[in-house]
Amino acid sequence: MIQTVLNSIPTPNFEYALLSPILIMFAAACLGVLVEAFFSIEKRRFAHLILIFTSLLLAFFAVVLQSGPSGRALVANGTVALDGPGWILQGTILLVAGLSALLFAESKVDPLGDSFASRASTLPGGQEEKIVTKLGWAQTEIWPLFSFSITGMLLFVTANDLLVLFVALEVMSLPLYLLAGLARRRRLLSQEAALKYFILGALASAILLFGSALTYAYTGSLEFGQISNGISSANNAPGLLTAAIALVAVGMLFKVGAVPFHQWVPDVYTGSPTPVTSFMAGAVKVAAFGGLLRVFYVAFGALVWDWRPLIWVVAGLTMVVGSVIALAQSDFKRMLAYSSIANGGFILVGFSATNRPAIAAVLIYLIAYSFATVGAFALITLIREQAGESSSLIRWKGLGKKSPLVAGLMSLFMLSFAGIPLTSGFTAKFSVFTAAVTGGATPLVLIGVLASVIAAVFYIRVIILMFFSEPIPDGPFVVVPSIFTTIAITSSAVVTILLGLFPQVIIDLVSSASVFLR
Amino acid sequence: MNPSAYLVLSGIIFSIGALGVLLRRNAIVAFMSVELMLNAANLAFVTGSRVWGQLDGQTTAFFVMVVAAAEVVVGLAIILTIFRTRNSASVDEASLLRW
Amino acid sequence: MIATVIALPALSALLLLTLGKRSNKFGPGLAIAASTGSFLIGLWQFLQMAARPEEERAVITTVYEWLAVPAAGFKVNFALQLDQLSISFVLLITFVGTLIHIYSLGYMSHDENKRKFFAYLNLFVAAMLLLVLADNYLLLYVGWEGVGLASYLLIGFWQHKPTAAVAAKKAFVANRVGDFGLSLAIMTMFIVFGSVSFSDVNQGISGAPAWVSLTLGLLLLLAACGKSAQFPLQSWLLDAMEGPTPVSALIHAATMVTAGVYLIVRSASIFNASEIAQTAVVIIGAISLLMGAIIGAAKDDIKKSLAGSTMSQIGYMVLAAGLGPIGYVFAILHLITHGFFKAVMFLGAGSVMHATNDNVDMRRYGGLSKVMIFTTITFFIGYLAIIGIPPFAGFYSKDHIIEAALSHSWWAGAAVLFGAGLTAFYMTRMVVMTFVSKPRWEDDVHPHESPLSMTLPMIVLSIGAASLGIILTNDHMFEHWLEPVTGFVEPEPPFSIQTITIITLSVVAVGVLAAIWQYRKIAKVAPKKVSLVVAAARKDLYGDVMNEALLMRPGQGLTRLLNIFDKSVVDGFVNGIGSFTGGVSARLRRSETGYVRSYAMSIVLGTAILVVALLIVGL
Amino acid sequence: MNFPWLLLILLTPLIATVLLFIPKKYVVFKDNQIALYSSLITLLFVIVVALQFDINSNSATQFDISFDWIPIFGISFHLGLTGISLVLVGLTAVLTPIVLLATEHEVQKKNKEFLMWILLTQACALAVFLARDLFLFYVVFEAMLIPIFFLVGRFGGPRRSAAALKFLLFGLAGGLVMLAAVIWLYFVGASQLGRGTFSITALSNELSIDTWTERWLFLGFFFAFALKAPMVPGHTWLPDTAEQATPGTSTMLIGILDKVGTYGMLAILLPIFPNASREFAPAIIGLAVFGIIYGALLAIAQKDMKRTFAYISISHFGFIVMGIFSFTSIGMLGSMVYMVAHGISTAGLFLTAGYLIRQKDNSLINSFGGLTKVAPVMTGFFLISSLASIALPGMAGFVAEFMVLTGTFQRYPIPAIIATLAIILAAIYMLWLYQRVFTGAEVKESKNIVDLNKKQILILSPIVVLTVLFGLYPAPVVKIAEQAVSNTMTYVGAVDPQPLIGKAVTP
Repeated sequence: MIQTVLNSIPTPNFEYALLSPILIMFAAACLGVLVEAFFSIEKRRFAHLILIFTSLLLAFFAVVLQSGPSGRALVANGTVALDGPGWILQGTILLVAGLSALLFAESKVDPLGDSFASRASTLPGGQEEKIVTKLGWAQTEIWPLFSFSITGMLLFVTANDLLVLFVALEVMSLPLYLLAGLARRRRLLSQEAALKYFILGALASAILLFGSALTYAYTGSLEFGQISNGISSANNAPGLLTAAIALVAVGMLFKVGAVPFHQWVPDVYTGSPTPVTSFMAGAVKVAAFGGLLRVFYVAFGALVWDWRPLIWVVAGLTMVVGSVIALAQSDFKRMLAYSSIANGGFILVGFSATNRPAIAAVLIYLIAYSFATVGAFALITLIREQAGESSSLIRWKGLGKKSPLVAGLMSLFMLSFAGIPLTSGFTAKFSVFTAAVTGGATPLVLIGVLASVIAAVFYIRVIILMFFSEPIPDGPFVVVPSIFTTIAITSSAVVTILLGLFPQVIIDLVSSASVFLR
Repeated sequence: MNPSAYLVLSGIIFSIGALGVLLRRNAIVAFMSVELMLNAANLAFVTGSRVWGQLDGQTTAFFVMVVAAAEVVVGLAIILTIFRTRNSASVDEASLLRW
Repeated sequence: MIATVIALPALSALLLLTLGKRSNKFGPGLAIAASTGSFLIGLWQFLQMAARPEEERAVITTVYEWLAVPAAGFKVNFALQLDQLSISFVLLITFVGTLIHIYSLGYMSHDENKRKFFAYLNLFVAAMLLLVLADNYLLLYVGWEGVGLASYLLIGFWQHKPTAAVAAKKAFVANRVGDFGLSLAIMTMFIVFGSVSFSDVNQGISGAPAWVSLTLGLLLLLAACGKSAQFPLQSWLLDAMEGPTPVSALIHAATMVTAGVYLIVRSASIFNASEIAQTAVVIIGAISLLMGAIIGAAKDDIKKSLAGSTMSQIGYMVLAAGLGPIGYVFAILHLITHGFFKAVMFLGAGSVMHATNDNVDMRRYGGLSKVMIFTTITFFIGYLAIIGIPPFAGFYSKDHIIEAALSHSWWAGAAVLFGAGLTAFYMTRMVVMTFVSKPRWEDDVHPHESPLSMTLPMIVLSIGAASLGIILTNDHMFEHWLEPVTGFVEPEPPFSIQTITIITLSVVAVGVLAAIWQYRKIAKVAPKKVSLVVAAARKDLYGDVMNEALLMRPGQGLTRLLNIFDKSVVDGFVNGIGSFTGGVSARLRRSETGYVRSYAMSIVLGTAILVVALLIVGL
Repeated sequence: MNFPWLLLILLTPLIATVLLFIPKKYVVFKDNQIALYSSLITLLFVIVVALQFDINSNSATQFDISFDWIPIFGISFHLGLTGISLVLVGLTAVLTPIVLLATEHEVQKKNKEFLMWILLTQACALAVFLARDLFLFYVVFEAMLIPIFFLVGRFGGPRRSAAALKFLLFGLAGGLVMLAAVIWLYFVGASQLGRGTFSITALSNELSIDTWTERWLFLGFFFAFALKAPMVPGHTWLPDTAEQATPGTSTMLIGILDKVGTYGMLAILLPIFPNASREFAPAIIGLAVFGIIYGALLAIAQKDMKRTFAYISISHFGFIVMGIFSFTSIGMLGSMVYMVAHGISTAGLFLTAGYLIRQKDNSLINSFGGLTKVAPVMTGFFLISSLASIALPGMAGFVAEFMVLTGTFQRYPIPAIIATLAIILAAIYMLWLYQRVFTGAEVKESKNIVDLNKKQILILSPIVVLTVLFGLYPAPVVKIAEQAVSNTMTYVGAVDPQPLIGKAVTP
């Protein structure tokens, strides 16, 4: 009896090899938990470092080895799509997460240790906090959380099923909520950031989930391909479906930080420990846009004429509002947060083109932006005062005199954000605008141009402050980081320059892999 | 059966949840409202499952419950920390980060 | 070969300016040598030309291709045209120029920048020669502005005096107004004839529509007015007297200011083709000759009085040039004789100033004939020449112009006759005030005769002023000489020539007597209470006042206004965009309240809007 | 492929930049020497290329070298020489060593950095004139903002930051609008030709764009070029920048880089958008004429020398633009000569005045007076530069201005007449400035001004020599640019107007 029932259920076909990047990271996360359980507090950090970097490398190699044409398939019963964009997104996430991991690991820039609270449970400013800090303890739980989050991202960008998408979203987000609240310094702000991120994130994922439910109710399937079929077979889009699309869109747009769902971004970016911020601005952004692309191109592709105008509006709003508000910022991290919003807008411009070049353009933009942004955040960690990072812009005056190298690299990233040619930012903007023009979104390009000019102001202002002003007395100082941060910054800078000078490599790679499987 | 009634109900629950997030100051209550929204989605899933005669929707509801449980863990941890620091679970008090 | 005439002074100027102080010692000598060399070469060329038959006298030498745009059929050569007209000028310029170089040796002997002065003089000679030798209008323009530059530099030579610097600039700007006309004329020539050379324009003008000759005529007249200080661009000339006196003699009397006359005569074919343009020339000439004379009669500054006289005499030439073929030759003749007699008088004035500690006020002269015998005699010869007493040069040239003017119209004749009377009046006034009347010197003045280097040129020039008229008009030599270039038609005045001579001489006599009567007693300080005419004349007939009221003030206002406009409106617009965006930013920033519930609100509202919008789009 | 002369020209300053940062124990030369020698080597290469340049060749470009850059978009790293670019490359190659020499002591502390930016500026300028690929052109067009931005912001006057920002934003605004147009043009090309291309030659030869698209694209490009050139009313950045920047920077900026705007009009706008160019020409001529007079009037009203020079340049750029859009051979060639003449006279003005300004750290006109006596040589050089700037006949500026005016007059008499008024205004602004600074009574401030020394005289002499040389013999510029200009005329479909009567003189 049982045997027959079991036989009637087909054995799920599970492509372990192709899923190995996700599985590796998942395993790393689980092992990390075990490390927490079984290693003494002195050895934990070391073990975690070995574990995380090994797993990241392994996962990346798994991506590289399998991402060829033969490795493109719908796997796990069609719930995961390992296609060109999927592989590229996974690879990018792993690399960018790797850079963030280096920042997570950095413990030399702050005399008290790494960027995370020694014990998150201690009261900020309390006696206990002082003691654990003095003991030099570290909250090593960040590592498994980090690995879980990466696992979620890898799955999120390849999810071909609304349920998988939702689960991946949560796997990706829940650790982030925690990580956001773990800053060593300015813990009140950090905790507040975690709370805000959590409540709003939960709200957004609930909205996404409800949208998924309505989609399911309408199409009878959770799988993107079949949703698409279900939509095409209907004559017109009834209210149920349009509402579903809108709700799913909100869930995704929240993650990418599009206006008007962007308000969490500045607060969370500012409050979180800087390595976590870099992770959010880099890897999470890549993942969120990856998911957005797939859901809308594959599942809701048939209704492109319905949702595209809205994306236009959102994209325009995001670019303009992000750039305009950034103008008034006096805190560098917060400014970068708005910059991240504005950049999200530019990516949406490419996204709104809804053609093959658009996919490539979005991917190029994501790669260019994520590396540069991680580099910029990494540099923030080096510019310090007694109380921690010095992110008040006005205090950066004359930084170029104190450390031409740090200021110079920062300028490089700023120029890249501003889209000056010969940096990766220009390559990115060029591809996005090209895609948009090809896709008929020229008016959006004009708004993008306008926003770029506004955005240039605040990027350039940073350079002006650092190089054209005299240093203030008792201003911030620049610390020399360990090898970790050095590698992170160097790689970001190299990628930023190389993508600017020789964009061909990446464009070729991405263009050859810009088709979604459905 | 008429599935639209169930969907309408789930919509109403969802809206109540959303309003709860907007209106309630206490972080825990706000969080519970989010749970309500998730459950509204569950209702819609189950309705869809029934309409299409599949099990997928019902399975999904279980997944959602599990995820919700995980969310509770994380959420309570965060809220607890906040409460310990500020002696209050009001979301309005956490407004240092702005502009 | 002819190019060396220009090259000698040009190279000398270049050398003196680049070597700087190192050439202080030999500078003046070199400059004089260069100028003399030019004169000798010019003389040689003249003798060769005179030896050739009439139709082979004009020679064009192309030095090189200056500017060529084959696609547009545009070609201008650096080519020199040596013909009867230009050689006359070459001789005048180099001869008078050399003499004034020599004179300057004495006059400027104490100036620390003597070398620079000579360099500028050489530069002037070179530019002026280029002006008269060019075979096309564009190259002429180079010389035209070159002399303007030299004039600018020399007027402002004593630039530590603000007045000199201002005067120099004024002269240049006024000239540029004229250049505006010349530029447009050249451009018009190009679009009409496809060429700017004299010969092509001359050939083409006969077939051109009437507006061409009229336009060109008026534009060239404007150019001539600027350069020759004719109404309404006259006011710079009086200020130009700020320059050292040799400069006034050479540039602002004998040569440069007459370039306008040269231009008109050179463009004879254009003016011949347009009666309106010719009439305009005559009118301008008439106005200027009277204005200049009136101003000259009222000024107490000897140089300014002479400047007024120059303007007046050039008015004669311009008027003559406006008369057409009956006048061209006499315009040039008068130009040459004027070059001599006005130069001698300017040099005389310089000599007087030299003797009286650079005083220019004639009311503080008087009785100088007793102490400055050479100066007095040479000046007096110049005086007789300018008021037209036979057999001095001015008589011949001016009488011919009066004849020609009378044969043109009664009003032109009246103007020149009245002018002759005025000339007699103010020149007599000058002679009386300077040389004849009782001494009214300043206390520390001890007048003395100038050194030989100064008196010698005056003597030589006065010989010319006395004799050139007879020599050149003998047997209509000058008419025949120039006829192939300018054309010549015998004037047919309404009265006989004898009658005209008698009338002229009586008018002159009246002028002389009036002056003697008027200035039998001279106050040391100019009387305040004077007639309206004198008051106006002292103020240059309100030329400057008009310029200021009509051009300068509104111009200054306009530029100031524009500056404000540029800052506040144009740049303000740009900055306004900036501050507007900043303001919007500051406001939008407040939307980020920090309250998580308000964030949730915008998410929910956004969701609602999105749903509704999608529903609308979907419908 | 040809011998890569153009690559050598381009690489020399870049290599020198790298050499600057090699520790001194490995390099025999001092920083200044490295920069100077590299600029001289560049000049040498340019001369070699110029001597080999075939002025009669019908091919669009010479000395081409091309590498694939982003093949998927049809982008290549394509350098090529037209007559027009050769003239401007020559100008760049000549002015850079002069600027380097003249500014040798302009900055004491950050000398290495200064030299680096100057060399990078030169490299960008060379690249932009040599680029035959629109994408490459755009990239350099934008990239060259950066060196100047730093030159202004790092080495300028008290309000240099604001000036640098303004400069950069204007540049970016223009550049980004142009970027949109570049992309659109690419899209148009790709859909029409079936393959995407950025080759300027291909875009000019093969494309026929529909009317409205062409108009918009034209405006997009024109906006960028007009801001760069700068044309009124997009000019306000220039006075601010020039006022704050050091004289050397201003020379590089106004003397060379701003020519990119006018170069772009001549080499890109006209060939690629001939119809729109013809349509908009009257309006642009109007704008140019307005700029000529407006700039000249404002130059009169300025109180600061450097601002005056800036407004003078604005006026002069009006002339250049007017010549280009006259669509006559004379006008366009006149613009070419004008670019050279303006580059040289600007250098003369800024560098000579720079020697003065540096001594007092002050460029207000009123704070000087009667300098002739204390600094006669400086006075002389300044006067010559001034005269060159106001187009005194016999100087390069005259030939240029006359050609531009004549060319315009052939087609647009009224604008030409109005523009001619500028020769009067020019005399006023320049001589009045000269009068106030150099003549009159000595002001106390002027007492201890030191005159130019022998070395400085030597440095400035080439400027004077070139001005007079091109004034008396402009043929080198005209002959080199002639074929390229005639190609442009063909693109635009313009024919030189014939004289009213009589035939044109056949050469």
